[in-house]
Amino acid sequence: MNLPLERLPAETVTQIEAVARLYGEPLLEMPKDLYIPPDALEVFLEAFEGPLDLLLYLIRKANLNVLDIPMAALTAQYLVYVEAMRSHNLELAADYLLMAATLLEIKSRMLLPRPQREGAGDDSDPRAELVRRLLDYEQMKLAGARLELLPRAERDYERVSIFVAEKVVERLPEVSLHDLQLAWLKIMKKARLTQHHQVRRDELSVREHMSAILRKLGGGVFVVFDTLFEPARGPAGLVVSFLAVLELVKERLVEVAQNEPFAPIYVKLANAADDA
Amino acid sequence: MQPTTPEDCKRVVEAALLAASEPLTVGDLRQLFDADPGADFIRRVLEDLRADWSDRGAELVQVASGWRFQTRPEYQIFLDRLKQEKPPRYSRAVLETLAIIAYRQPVTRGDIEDIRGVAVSPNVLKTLESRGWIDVVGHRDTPGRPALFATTRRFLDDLGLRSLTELPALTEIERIMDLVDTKEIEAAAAAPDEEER
Amino acid sequence: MQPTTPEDCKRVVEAALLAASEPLTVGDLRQLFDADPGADFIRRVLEDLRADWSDRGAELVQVASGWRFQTRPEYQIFLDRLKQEKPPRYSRAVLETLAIIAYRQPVTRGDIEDIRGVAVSPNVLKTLESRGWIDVVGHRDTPGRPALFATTRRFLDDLGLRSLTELPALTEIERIMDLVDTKEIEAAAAAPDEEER
Repeated sequence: MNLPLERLPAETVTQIEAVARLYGEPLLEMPKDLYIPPDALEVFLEAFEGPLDLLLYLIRKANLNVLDIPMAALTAQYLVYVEAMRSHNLELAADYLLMAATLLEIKSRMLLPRPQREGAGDDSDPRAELVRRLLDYEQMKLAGARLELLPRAERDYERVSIFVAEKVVERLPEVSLHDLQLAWLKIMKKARLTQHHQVRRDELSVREHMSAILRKLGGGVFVVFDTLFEPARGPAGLVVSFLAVLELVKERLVEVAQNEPFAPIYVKLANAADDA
Repeated sequence: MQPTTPEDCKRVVEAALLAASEPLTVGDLRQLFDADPGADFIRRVLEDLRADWSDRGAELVQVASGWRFQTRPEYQIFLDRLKQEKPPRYSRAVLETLAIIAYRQPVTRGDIEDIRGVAVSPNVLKTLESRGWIDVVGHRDTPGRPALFATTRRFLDDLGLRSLTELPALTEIERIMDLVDTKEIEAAAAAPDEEER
Repeated sequence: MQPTTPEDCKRVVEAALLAASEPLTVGDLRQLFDADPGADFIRRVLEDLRADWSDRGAELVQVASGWRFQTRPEYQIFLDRLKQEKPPRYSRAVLETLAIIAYRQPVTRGDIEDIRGVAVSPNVLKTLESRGWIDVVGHRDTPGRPALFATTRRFLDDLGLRSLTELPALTEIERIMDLVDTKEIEAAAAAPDEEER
């Protein structure tokens, strides 16, 4: 289809404002004899959204009853506009021509005696379909105008959305015991292919104490052996701590020193002196 | 910080609503707290907040997808002074197409063209789609399988509506329709049903 | 509406700051008004607003490019609950390395590599160290004197353990392993992730 209105770069602000300004009041100043300066005609026609809009304008301007349109008069007026468009070499939309044909057809059918059908009192008016379309369109035209009046985001009000200071708090991954268990499970599955691990709970406890003791020796200085033990942990705890020290010695992680029998025993990190 | 008093809770809800880029539902707001305070509690807090903000430049409103803060229309003339560019104005073609989609949805481009009596430019639909106000919700099972357009939640939110039933009523037209002899205008009988949407 | 009192002006400035997507400068805020109220006036309004918001979930702050409202960091834990996105997760390499350090401590990087059968990226250890979950407790007396890693008290605290003996027992795991076949383990590996939420 060939549409002068819709083909325009649709939503540029200037164009829309021009149409908005020209649609409505200025149109009432159109001369009665329908003489329209060629420049003005183009703008005038652009103010219409199509043949239905033009027809509604003609009907409302002449104060006609939509439900009882004098087809002869309306068709004549409409054709004058269409002819004006043609004579000014305006690109005439096919829709306008189609409507002209429709109007002429309705007009001619109204001149014929209405077909009398049997049964129901069917006196279908040739104008019925046109009236329905006009009312349907007018309804949506008014609805569009009302939507325009509703308060609208960014035009009539702004959404409030303040800055979220989330960068301040770093989101750290959470690890559950379950995650840890599964991770270990996977390692063990892999490891089982080569060797069988015998890991027991008490061994773990020894390993915990090994870490704790290493941490106590962190300064690199000699620590009195006795201070490595916490009697509050009970006999089992003391045994585990002792096993931990032995294990550390075995793994050559700590050095144990005693200057003479019954003298205090000192423990220090292996080669701690090198680090210091 | 652990919210203990209703006042603390109100501050949390307020902060969440201020920070949210989209409206929040009562259900969303319940999730703010470790122990679910219940929907009624949240609703009371929202009413409370609305009252707190009644004399401010922003207001708490309920729209289709939940609750949000927005500036009051009276303040727009001030805020406009900070804007680099004016918000777009929509042509009648865009507004009428929007109205048809809003009131008659779901509709195809062909349906829109039938009602408006002219072809619908792709730009018109593109404008509405890029604003996030309409989208394709399916295809009609007819030759060519044309796309069916409907309005979005965003459309309701942007126009401050909670549902399509809050669209402006088509009352004036209805009055005209009442005058129409149904026998004479057969198809008009279908129209009032459409208005219910 | 015409702002006549300083209170009115404050509401306008507040609305502008709440609606702005970027920080606003004092110069921006002066433009809000028909008659320029001057920079000093705007600064007094800003100080006033800052005081008004001192006990709220959001605060007015001055950043490099101007003034803006932002949520207080204390409220982040609440706002996080509204997020659909999953919290970040550690890679399998990080989790396995952590498991090895937890169960076999003290261990060197070489020990971890022996058990996992692949090289351990320095990033993996750095991740765990910066989280405060592992640290170096000594050095093994072998060539190169490799660092010995162990888990920290922080690790126990974060996982809600009182001691390492409360870690899931390995004997149990071994028993389970004898029963389950690989596929079931993989399924279990996926499912519990969801339960954590």
